[in-house]
Amino acid sequence: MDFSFTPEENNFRQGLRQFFATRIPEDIKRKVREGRGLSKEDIVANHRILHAHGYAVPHWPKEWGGADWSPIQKYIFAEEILLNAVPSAQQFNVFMVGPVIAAFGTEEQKKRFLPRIANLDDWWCQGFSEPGAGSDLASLKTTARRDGDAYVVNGQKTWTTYGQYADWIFNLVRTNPQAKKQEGISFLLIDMASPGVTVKPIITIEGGHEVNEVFFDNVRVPVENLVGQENRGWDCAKFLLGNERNNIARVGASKMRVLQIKEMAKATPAGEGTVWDDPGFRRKVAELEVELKALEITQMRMIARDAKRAPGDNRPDPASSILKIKGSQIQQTTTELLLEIAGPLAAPYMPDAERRQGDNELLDDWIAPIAPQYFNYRKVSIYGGSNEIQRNIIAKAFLRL
Amino acid sequence: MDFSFTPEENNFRQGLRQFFATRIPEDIKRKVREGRGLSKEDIVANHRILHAHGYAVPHWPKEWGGADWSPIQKYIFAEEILLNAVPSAQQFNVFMVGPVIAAFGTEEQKKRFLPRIANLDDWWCQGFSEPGAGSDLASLKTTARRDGDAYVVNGQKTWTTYGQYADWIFNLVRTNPQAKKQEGISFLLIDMASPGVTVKPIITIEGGHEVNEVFFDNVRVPVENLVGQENRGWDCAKFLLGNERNNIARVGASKMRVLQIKEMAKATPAGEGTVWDDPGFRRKVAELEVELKALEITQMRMIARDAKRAPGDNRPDPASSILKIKGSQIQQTTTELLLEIAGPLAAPYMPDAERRQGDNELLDDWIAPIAPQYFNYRKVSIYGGSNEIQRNIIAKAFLRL
Amino acid sequence: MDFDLTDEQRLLKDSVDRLLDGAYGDFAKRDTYQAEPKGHADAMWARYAELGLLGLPFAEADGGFGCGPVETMIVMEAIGRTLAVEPYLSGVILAGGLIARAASAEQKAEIIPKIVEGSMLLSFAWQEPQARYDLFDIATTAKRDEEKWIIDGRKRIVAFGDSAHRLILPARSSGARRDRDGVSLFLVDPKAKGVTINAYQTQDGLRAADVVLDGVRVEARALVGPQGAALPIIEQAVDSTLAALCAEAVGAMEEAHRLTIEYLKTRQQFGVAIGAFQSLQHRAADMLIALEQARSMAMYAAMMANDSDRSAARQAVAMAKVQINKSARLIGQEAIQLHGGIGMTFEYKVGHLFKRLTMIETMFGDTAHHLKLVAG
Amino acid sequence: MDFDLTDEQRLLKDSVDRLLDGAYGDFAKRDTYQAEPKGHADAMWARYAELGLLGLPFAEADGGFGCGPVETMIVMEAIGRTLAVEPYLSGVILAGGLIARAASAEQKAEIIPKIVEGSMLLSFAWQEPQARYDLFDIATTAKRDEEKWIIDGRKRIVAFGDSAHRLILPARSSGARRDRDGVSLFLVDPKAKGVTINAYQTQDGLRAADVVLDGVRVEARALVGPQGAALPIIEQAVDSTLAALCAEAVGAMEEAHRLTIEYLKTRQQFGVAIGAFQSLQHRAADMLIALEQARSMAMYAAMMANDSDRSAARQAVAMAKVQINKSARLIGQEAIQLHGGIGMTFEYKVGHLFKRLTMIETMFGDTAHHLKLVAG
Repeated sequence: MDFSFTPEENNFRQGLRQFFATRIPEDIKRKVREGRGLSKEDIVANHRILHAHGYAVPHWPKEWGGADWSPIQKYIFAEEILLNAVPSAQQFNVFMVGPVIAAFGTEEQKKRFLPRIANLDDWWCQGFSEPGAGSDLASLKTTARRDGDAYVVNGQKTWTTYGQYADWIFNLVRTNPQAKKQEGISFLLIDMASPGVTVKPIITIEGGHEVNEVFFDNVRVPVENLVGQENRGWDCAKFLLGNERNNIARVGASKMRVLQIKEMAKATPAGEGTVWDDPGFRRKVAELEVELKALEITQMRMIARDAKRAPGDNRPDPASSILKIKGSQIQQTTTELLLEIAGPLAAPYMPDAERRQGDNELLDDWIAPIAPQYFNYRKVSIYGGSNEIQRNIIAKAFLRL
Repeated sequence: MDFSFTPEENNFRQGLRQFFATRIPEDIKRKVREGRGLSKEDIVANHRILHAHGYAVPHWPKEWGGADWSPIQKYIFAEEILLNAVPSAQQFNVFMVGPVIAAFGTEEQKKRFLPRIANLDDWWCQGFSEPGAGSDLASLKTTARRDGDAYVVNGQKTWTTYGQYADWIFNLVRTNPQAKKQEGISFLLIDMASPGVTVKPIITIEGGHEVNEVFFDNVRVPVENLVGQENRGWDCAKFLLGNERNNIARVGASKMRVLQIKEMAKATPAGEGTVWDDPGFRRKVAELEVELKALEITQMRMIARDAKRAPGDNRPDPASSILKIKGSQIQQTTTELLLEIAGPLAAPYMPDAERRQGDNELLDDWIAPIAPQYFNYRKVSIYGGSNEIQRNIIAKAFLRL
Repeated sequence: MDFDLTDEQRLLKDSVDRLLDGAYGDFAKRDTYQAEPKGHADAMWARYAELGLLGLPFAEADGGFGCGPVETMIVMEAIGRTLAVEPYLSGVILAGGLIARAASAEQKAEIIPKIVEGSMLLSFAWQEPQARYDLFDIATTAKRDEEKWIIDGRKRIVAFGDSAHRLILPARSSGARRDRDGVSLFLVDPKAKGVTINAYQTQDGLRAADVVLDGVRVEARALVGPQGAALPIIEQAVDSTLAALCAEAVGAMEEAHRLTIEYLKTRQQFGVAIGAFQSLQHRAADMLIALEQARSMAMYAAMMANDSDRSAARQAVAMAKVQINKSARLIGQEAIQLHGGIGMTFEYKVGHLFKRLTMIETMFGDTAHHLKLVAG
Repeated sequence: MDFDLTDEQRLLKDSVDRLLDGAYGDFAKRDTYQAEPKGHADAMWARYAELGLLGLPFAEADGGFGCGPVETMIVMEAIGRTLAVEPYLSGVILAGGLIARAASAEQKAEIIPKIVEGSMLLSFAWQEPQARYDLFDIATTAKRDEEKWIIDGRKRIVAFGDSAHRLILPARSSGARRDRDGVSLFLVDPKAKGVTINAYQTQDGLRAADVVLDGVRVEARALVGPQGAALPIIEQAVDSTLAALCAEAVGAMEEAHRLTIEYLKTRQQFGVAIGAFQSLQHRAADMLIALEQARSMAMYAAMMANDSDRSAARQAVAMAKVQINKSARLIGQEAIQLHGGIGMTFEYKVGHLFKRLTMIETMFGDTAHHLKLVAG
């Protein structure tokens, strides 16, 4: 039993830290640290810097830009990018549609799409969830009817992150309405500029615009945009769900938040001293740090098991549900503690545009995003398989109850 | 809206306090305060003092010794007896079998049993639960087969509190095995001295003996011991469940425990001072006091509603489940805080007999019952309808989910 | 012991409910009220006045209707339930309560009738950047200059500070920043020279402003209450306000719970209403427990906030706020979680209840603050 | 990074599991071991010795097998799982660990081989009535009287204090009660004049004793380690013991969870296995999460307890104990609750796991104590 990393792995980590420190613009990292939203330009700029150094798609097959990293290296990268407050490469491009095309696409599709996905020349978004489906993804209703050399798509997708920026959307659509739930679903790529595609914003409770509804009204999609076989789209979906593990706990992001909590608590006046002088507050932070350290090791144990897996062994590991549940709880706790620090000063609602007018000289910059972040982070125990679904998975797939 | 009591009610409370202070032996109250077990002799002596002053069966019909108290008076009495660390009158006599006989029994039964029940001349225990039935009371299997002028009873009861002291047991038995669950059940009184009755102790995790298994092996019971109609025993059971509300939250007992917690924390050395000097500990006690105050008012609200009920209105009030859940959680928290105070000194296992040898001069008397009480009190969220059952009741009967 | 409403109180409740359900029953209307320059609609405020709500807490001798904490509770619960944006808590209960408690007969006669008729809105400008939850932590100074007072300082998150006709603000006429003595109350015209107002929306959709006071000169008669000894009066007014706030929170929690139960009954997943899932049933039951415990403590605060034994009042209100805050967090978070995605959307009401409950948690003391008061 | 056992470790685990499952697989046998005068059976202790378990943590040079924290973890997890009553933690890990760390070569040569062969049991008599969780809080005094030391004081809850052949106890050779300096370790024969032993069972079915030292005279060579500077050594030994205790707790939690899952699958109510109820499923899932988090931190403690950076070691062990305590409470309480009535009975194993976990919570620092260390 050995918790330590090899000298090579430590060098790899150091290299990443130096790269993140020197090559990623400071203002972008600062926005991440302060929990503020990134603009499309920020995301693209950051993505391209990562890609230029091989850090956007290292997990892809080598021929398409991958780096052939070990599971441990992937883990180190996933942690360090979060810990250093560097935005990830555009997730839907590099973790979702890219790997699916690489695994299930034709040579033609790979050549056509993968390089532009990797460099974020095309911005991709996801068309999976539908209104009313919730955690029951396979009950989707959007249809794609074959008509000559095209599919005609009708229906509605929802919770489409960054749909407002997207050039393309990858979709699960129903190509065989007679088949049972998971069967009869296909994986289809749709150009957002196609006639009949409409994007409607969903504003979330804190006032932000990240997600959208996407409507398809008789949208014609060339058949060559089908990935994999018709009616076998569920294979792609399952493949993606299996891919989600590495980043699921977001330990690095929570570590970064703990640092922020300490820094802010020490800077925020309370009574004769600061918030940090209150032993009761410090104890709450200590409880969080314990949970987080435990989660980090739980994650390392899973990574180590993964590293020893036979190729193709995709059996479920209850650890991924544990990481999702605990990881989301810890992330939410960080936002609660930040809110506790800010206290009454969290009340003003100052979305970026307004705040930049600079006419509220009393307002400390860092306080403004705290309450919106607390509100917004309620989502992390809902999306990607709610914590209730994760407990079902543990109970059924692992405890066999 | 008015939280205050009338002058008459306050006088009533003062009278009780004085009675408890002057008439109940100090050593009995001390045992209750310290969480130690009472002997049979303690319980009988205390009961008879209560009865001699009209405080054992005040809630009974007036002709059988009742006091015709208002709901508010009943509430005040229930709170004060707990708060003053006075043991209740023997519960199975005065709250269970007595009211059932008074409500469902024949005149003959009333005359025969009620006076002896009221004075604890006969000690009664309860034969309801059966192994394997758990919260599903109506699935009971003990049978009573009619044979001439007697029932022949076979089966097994469990969790029978103080069965080892009992002269009589009141039972739910199945008199019609063909009928559906709740139907075909009868309420039968059985003399514990009858041939074929065997009592076997159940030792609980802390090492105490309060509960028992009771076995019936062809026990002949005269038919005149049937209460109410044959096959209508479920009516008696439901009547009893409705009666349980008044004492369910045990607010008075928890108030008494909070006083004990403060006293003990102030007496227990920790560092340069005492446990009470730790603001973190005091905050936990404060949290408990808040919960307890809220529960007290929630209970008062229910009592006030009850006082305005039309006679015979027995509709379920979700408050009784709330009182049971919160009341048990708070009682358990008091035992956790006592355990935290005792800390490492809670480790020695010193049941009364051993402790009285007086050879452990280092051992403070009051520490010995703390850990056993913590262990034992896990039962309060299990018995009398577990907290899971109570949540089901809230969800189904009140929220209509 | 009686927890029922009197007939008059029942009538009041009916008319308040009718007013606010009518105005806010279509939740989208709330946006239009917020979009008004003042952050609320004058027409609605006029209807509060018509119903007599703006005079409820004032003595009849002062021009009010001499009602008690139960009447305030009735109004505040309805405000909480409907998420009404009118400045009732800040203007009538808090700022009005200060005037009622501290002002001279002359000042009262000038101000209270105007509050009652809805023509004057006051706001209590107390929060300073460094003060957190300590009412006595006041760096703003008031220096006597012959017949005038000169006020310098900064106040934060002054409720509806941009539309209030007068600010009532504590400033230090003597003593050090955290002294209990030396605090005086002043009425300041926000249009006065040296006052700068920066207004914004708050997280819960109300309005507030940061106020800078730079050598603001006010007349001697702007002093309200005893010079240098206003703190006990402020604390009393804030305790009553906390009781009202607790009632508002109960209204919001009740509504969040109601919406959640309704959603659990209607939302289908895997072929059944999700309310059929036992784990969600149990969590809905725990929400109800939290709600009822909160309701009990809101009543307790209402009964106790004006108790003549100030330390008992203080203790009771602190206990109530702890319970309210804990219940508000549990109910708010669980309401979102049990709704799932829809609960995260701006157009659905439950998220706004959650945000208001969150802001209430931080108002006049968070859980840690009040727990410290209870624990001693 | 590798969390797997080596082949040797796997072999060790197999043989430890075989020994303890064989001896304790029928849980009723535990009663018979407890009923032995020493509170455990000599024959079992001899089998620990035969398997080499008693020598695991000692250096080969000292007569041991030079194993590390992982081997200790393997043994302790099995002890936790089976609720074995042998004095392995107190005698080998803790008292043995003190000897290994503090004793002279001569003392080691005299004692360690006897520990390893099972013929000598030591116990560390540290707890004083007032000390709570502070290792440095020592009122027991050791006064020099020519060639002897005279020891006076009281020690509580000395593990297996009535059957230990030697007590190793800290006494104050100088300084005040709570000074970090001035603590010395002495070996004391419990049969020596002036030593009174009052033994009893503990809540978790082990044995302990209260010890009164009344003018007990020991030779100068009874001093173990540096005079007046034993505290850092004691702290190191206790940190290693805490890591072992964490592993024991993980074993007990794993077993409590396993029994609960088994019970949920077999127990029928309302016509179905109660494991079909979703609310119980979710709670069983939360128990698993608590178990895995605890397991991670037990590993962390094992890796870090002997770290050369003492403050890092201290921090890591404190963090681990916090997690272990919280998981132990949740799993212990939920195991009883999900079992219902049967979980409350003395004859069923789960209650004893709960009691042991509860005692572990209070051993060498409860949650509040270690949280304070983590929080600084």
